[in-house]
Amino acid sequence: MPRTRVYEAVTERLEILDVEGRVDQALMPALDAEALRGLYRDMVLMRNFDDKALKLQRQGRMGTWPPIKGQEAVQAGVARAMGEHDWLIPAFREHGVMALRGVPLHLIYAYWAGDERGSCYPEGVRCFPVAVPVGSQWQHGAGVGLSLKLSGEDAVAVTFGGDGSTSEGDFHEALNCAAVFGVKAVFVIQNNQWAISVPLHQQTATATLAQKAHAYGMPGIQVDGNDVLAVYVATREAIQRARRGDGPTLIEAVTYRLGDHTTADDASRYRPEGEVEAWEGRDPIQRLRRHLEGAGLWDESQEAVLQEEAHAWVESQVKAFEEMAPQEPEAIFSSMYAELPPHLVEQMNELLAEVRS
Amino acid sequence: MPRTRVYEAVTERLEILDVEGRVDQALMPALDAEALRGLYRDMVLMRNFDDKALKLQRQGRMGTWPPIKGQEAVQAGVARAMGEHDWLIPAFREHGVMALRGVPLHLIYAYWAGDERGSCYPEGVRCFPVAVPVGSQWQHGAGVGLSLKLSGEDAVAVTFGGDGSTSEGDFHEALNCAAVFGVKAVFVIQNNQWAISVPLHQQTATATLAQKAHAYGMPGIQVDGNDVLAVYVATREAIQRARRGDGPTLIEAVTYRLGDHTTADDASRYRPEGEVEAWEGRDPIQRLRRHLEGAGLWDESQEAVLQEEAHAWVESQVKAFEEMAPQEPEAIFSSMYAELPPHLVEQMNELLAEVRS
Amino acid sequence: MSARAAGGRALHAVPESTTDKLTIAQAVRDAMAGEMERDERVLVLGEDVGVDGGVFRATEGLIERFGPQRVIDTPLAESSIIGMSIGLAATGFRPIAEIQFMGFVYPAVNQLFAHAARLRNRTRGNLSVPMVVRMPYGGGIHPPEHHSESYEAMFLNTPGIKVVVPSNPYDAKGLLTAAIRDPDPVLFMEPKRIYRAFREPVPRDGYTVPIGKAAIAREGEDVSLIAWGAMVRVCLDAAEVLTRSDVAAEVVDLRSLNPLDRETVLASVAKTGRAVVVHEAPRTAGFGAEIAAQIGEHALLQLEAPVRRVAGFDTVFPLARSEQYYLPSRERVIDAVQRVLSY
Amino acid sequence: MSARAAGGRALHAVPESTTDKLTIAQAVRDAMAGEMERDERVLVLGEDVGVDGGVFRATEGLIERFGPQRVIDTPLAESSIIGMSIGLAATGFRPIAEIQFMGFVYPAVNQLFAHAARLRNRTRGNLSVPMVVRMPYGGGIHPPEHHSESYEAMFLNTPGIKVVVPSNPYDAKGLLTAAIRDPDPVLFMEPKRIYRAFREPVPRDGYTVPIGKAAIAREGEDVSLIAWGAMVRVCLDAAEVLTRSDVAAEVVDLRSLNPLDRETVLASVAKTGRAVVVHEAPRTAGFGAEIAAQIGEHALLQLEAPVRRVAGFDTVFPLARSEQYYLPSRERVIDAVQRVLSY
Ligand SMILES: Cc1ncc(C[n+]2csc(CCOP(=O)(O)OP(=O)(O)O)c2C)c(N)n1
Ligand SMILES: Cc1ncc(C[n+]2csc(CCOP(=O)(O)OP(=O)(O)O)c2C)c(N)n1
Ligand SMILES: [Mg+2]
Ligand SMILES: [Mg+2]
Repeated sequence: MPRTRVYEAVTERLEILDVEGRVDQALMPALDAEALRGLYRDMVLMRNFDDKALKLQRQGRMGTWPPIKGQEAVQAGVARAMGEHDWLIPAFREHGVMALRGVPLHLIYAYWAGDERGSCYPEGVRCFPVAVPVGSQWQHGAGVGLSLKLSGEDAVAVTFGGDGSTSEGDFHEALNCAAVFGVKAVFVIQNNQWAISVPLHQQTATATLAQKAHAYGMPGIQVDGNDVLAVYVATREAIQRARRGDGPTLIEAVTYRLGDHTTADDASRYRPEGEVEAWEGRDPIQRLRRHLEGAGLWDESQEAVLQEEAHAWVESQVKAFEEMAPQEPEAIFSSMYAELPPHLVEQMNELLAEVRS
Repeated sequence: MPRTRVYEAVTERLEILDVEGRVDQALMPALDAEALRGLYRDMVLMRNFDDKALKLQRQGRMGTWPPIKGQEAVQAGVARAMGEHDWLIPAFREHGVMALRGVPLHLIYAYWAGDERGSCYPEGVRCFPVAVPVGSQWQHGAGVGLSLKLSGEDAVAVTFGGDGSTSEGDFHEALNCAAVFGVKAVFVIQNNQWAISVPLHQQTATATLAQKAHAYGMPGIQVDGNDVLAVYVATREAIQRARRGDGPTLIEAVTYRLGDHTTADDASRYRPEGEVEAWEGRDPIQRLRRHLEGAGLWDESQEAVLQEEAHAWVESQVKAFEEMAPQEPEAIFSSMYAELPPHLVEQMNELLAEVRS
Repeated sequence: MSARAAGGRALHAVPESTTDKLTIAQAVRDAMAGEMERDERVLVLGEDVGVDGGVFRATEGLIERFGPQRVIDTPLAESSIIGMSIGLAATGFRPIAEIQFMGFVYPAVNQLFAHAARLRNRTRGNLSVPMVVRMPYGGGIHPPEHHSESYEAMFLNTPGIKVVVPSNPYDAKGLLTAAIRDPDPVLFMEPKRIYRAFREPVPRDGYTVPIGKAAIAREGEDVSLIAWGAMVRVCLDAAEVLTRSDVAAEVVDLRSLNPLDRETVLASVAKTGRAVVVHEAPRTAGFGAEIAAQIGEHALLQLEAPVRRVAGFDTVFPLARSEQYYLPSRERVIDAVQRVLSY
Repeated sequence: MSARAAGGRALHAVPESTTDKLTIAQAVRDAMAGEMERDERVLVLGEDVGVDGGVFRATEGLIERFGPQRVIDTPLAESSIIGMSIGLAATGFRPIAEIQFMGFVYPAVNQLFAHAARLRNRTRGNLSVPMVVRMPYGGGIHPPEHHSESYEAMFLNTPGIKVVVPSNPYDAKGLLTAAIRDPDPVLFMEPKRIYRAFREPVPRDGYTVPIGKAAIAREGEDVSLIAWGAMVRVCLDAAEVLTRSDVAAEVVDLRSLNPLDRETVLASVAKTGRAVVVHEAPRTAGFGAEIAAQIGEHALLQLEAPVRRVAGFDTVFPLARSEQYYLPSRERVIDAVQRVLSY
């Protein structure tokens, strides 16, 4: 047996809802009209609060904001496939899924406006704070997944990251360990084609990101990330697998960042002409709306009500955010350790003396 | 097209010389009798100098030594497939290939005895020093490969690492970058089944290490690492590919560490009964000897001459190593920077005053 | 007065009958075993900590006693060891992570500094990382490259991780127990050079040595020797020799580098008027600088001589055959004492 | 005397006609372009350094001028950026690696410290790493988390990498040019807060500002303010205000942290008898401790007051809305000066 095959596997791509709003009936999940409208609503709310953040930023009322426009389907699809007790471990472009998992929007705003209290979530919200160091969160996802496996809790850890984050060593280590330990985790790549100015083909020489799962001995699947139904189905399957104790899964959701990297970026410097327009044609929200309308589940008046509701909700959250009293100066010290050590007491008193003088 | 294949992964294994010494004629490389005897000689020399190092260590004449016993075929096969100007980037268990690439054995001994001069190789020896931090050297291999691509030099970078090192983030980053940049490099994993006490199946959940290449979009191949001919053929192919500018290759050589991890280790604490014995039966040296003898290319008297030669060479190298005058105390300072900064001059003088007093 | 009578241990005196004579390595293991017994959330993970019992045998027997669910051999990935521990700690476990040598902690510093040190602050207390990171550090055992380093300074300029270093078996068990029970991440540095250098009585039951309190390892009036870990013994040796020239050196064993027990340091210097700080890490920007700076800041007028530092040189830690040129020795400490005395 | 006349720049005075008025960011770019022109072994690599021209535009235009073979957008992998640069540098290139923010250097410290800093020593001079690592550092721009950090202390306790920090456009170009020509690895820290805060005349031709030499940014007799990077301007501002109370502060701009120009520091303190060290990094075990320790060691009897440190607190660098509580300000420097004067 001189030249033999020692490994054979394939990577698949899942699509259910096409750009015209048509669905593949064979793969269509059993979601009733309410659930389908719910997914649409989720995405519309995201689009609204994201737009609002950009406006606030231009007005000097918000810090640097990484927009999620175009990526709503990944976030709604994953969030709605998650169970009540599942943990979410986000990167930094997951405001949508965070909001759906119970992080109050006004806290999300507060965080990006530069207030640490924005990462102090209400009791019961099982979500890690934003992770800015790219790729670092994959490890936490593996760790939470291991924790859930060891504790026997009926919950799964769902971790997000971008296409760029797959180049970091942490991605590799985390997925390798997750597979070795068979942890209860799902890893979701939001492949939005860009890592700031670096396009996917300069990030990796592979045809897909999903195929990286072959390096870990875990299942990997690519989904159309602008197809909320495909995202939902693939995530649900992966979560069920993890819940059963059959180990982790890697999901690559192919989508597109319609906006700039952040409000500090100007994507027109590096993007090829026409690319954004082409992806606007694949907008995840319009796609589901076409489907709902085609099925007689949605109309203009419902749309108007939803937009109104979205607007009101976002405004109320802006208000809640802007009404937060500023943090006290001592807040920079008070959560450093469970108990403040003497040198920090001293430094805090220095600061307070200065602030009060 | 709802559920489609977007990637098909196949990984192959190459074997040419079996345990009985039979070769697959179709795959047999065009090596003449001299070359075949040369490979055998290479391996015998390695076995000898490795044994000697263990003896020296027991006598207190050597520091911690990581033995290469059992892994001689990988090292001879790769070394002999390399071209004159190719770079070698070793991990820390590559004394064999280093010696074949021109690093004087007495320097290898000196390094492991704790003398930095052991990493100062003669002019023209294109070899990085030993890299102790596991996995870190993969990055250097990618960088040297990029260097050779950019300079247009007709040379390739060959980097080694162990099975354990594939779990480090650096492995991933290096291979990913190497593939993106299409560098002139070959990456060789010496899969000796163990990373100190951790067996392969606790290191990764994959069936092979070669399949990790699918995560990078580069070719990957597994070879029987105790089959010097398979190693030679696979490496030569990979080096040719890189030389042509067609990018890097990952080679997994499946072998076994017959000795302890290092002289500071006691492998009997963690290895299953019978495993070492089973692998002794697959000894890479005996295998080639059987083949040579079968082909009438080797006999007892040649063996006796070779053993004699090996012994003499090793003893002469031990002598050269032991006759090195100790380093001067100032040597700990003198290579820190191209030019010694004032604070180091001051510290050096402090030390010299102390030593001389 | 005996070299130890005035030390921290006197405070924790226990009846002889309940003690075992243990090395530091054994005391470390004993602390882990005791806490794993007491609290099932406590886990051990790292490279070779399971079947092999750790390359220094510090986890020997634990996997047999607590099983592979609680004593976990990880893949060879330091960033994962810490990163996964963060996930474990934030969701209810109390991981004790081992980094095989401090020289191999670099791949893990992103997880340690960007996350473990910050999670409590980042979430304003919502999530926290009750984790211990054990690592052998320091020179003196003639090993290969990267096996002798002391990287504490970078941990001390990075707020959020407590740093403790025992110098004897009693403190090893007590400090490690305290670290495991601590609600925040603690770096536990183990002076590998004295892992099995000597045995001392260590109480069988669990006890803590409080984090943040130095000990006076030996009393003296003429000069304060300030050190931690393996260097405490070097200082004690020097102090012993110095008695021959009628010099009474006081040895301050910091035990905890963050938080630092400034009070004890300053009290000693107030008494002696002279200080020598001793550490293995390179001199420049080592933690000795901080000690010297604080003494200068708070005790300037009490100083009879400049604070001297006996430290590693600003070079790479040499390979085995030149190690003796690098490491602070008893003689260097004595020489420094003589200089501050003759200033 | 003007705030700058006594500074390093006076030494490098050039005819007006050959200068451009540049910001620090432009001066950085100018240095790279000039050296790439002069030496084809010089390469630039990092995240977003190519088409985007760098997130701070410090590499703008370079890819157009020198092509993608010499201005290389890398995958998002800091350890690779440094690790590959080591391979490039050891085999004949002179890479200038960019780490997008100093807050993201952690994944690269293994390559920096275990390899780049050691290769020359490890091979007794056989291989070396002529590499520059550029990174924006420091606070003041109200960015997201991890974008404001100053991690110099860990580089300074790790021998083998030179560390330089310019405080103005002239030094930025001259120090970076010196760094690129240096045969050893150099960390080049860029004070992002003043990247485009002001313009100054910068010679069009290549020139070097020697690594290892501090500058007196302002002369004075009453107190020495010792700083680097963006804090030099804070000190200059404070010095200006202090003239109103008839205090003449001298401002020492270290420019190079390794090697440190101890002579210039000590000469200044010998003159003034009082010193305040100012830096952004956390106070404990920051490089200010080393400066204070060295002053204490070599100038104890000249000190009229303890050396004070104005530094970041020992906390995580706060998010934007609390940043002002953290960063050393002109007022804090003035307050410290008043304390050392009234000691
Ligand atoms: C370790 C690290 N390096 C660099 C950065 C700066 N940075 C922030 S986001 C980003 C690109 C991330 O790309 P990707 O992972 O695809 O996520 P996306 O922004 O597209 O959501 C970079 C380089 C960082 N935050 N962390
Ligand atoms: C970063 C790092 N972590 C830990 C170690 C300690 N260590 C030395 S060799 C080794 C195992 C290496 O296993 P493998 O890569 O399979 O190589 P082998 O020893 O089998 O040749 C370990 C854990 C190290 N040298 N570097
Ligand atoms: Mg992206
Ligand atoms: Mg191995």
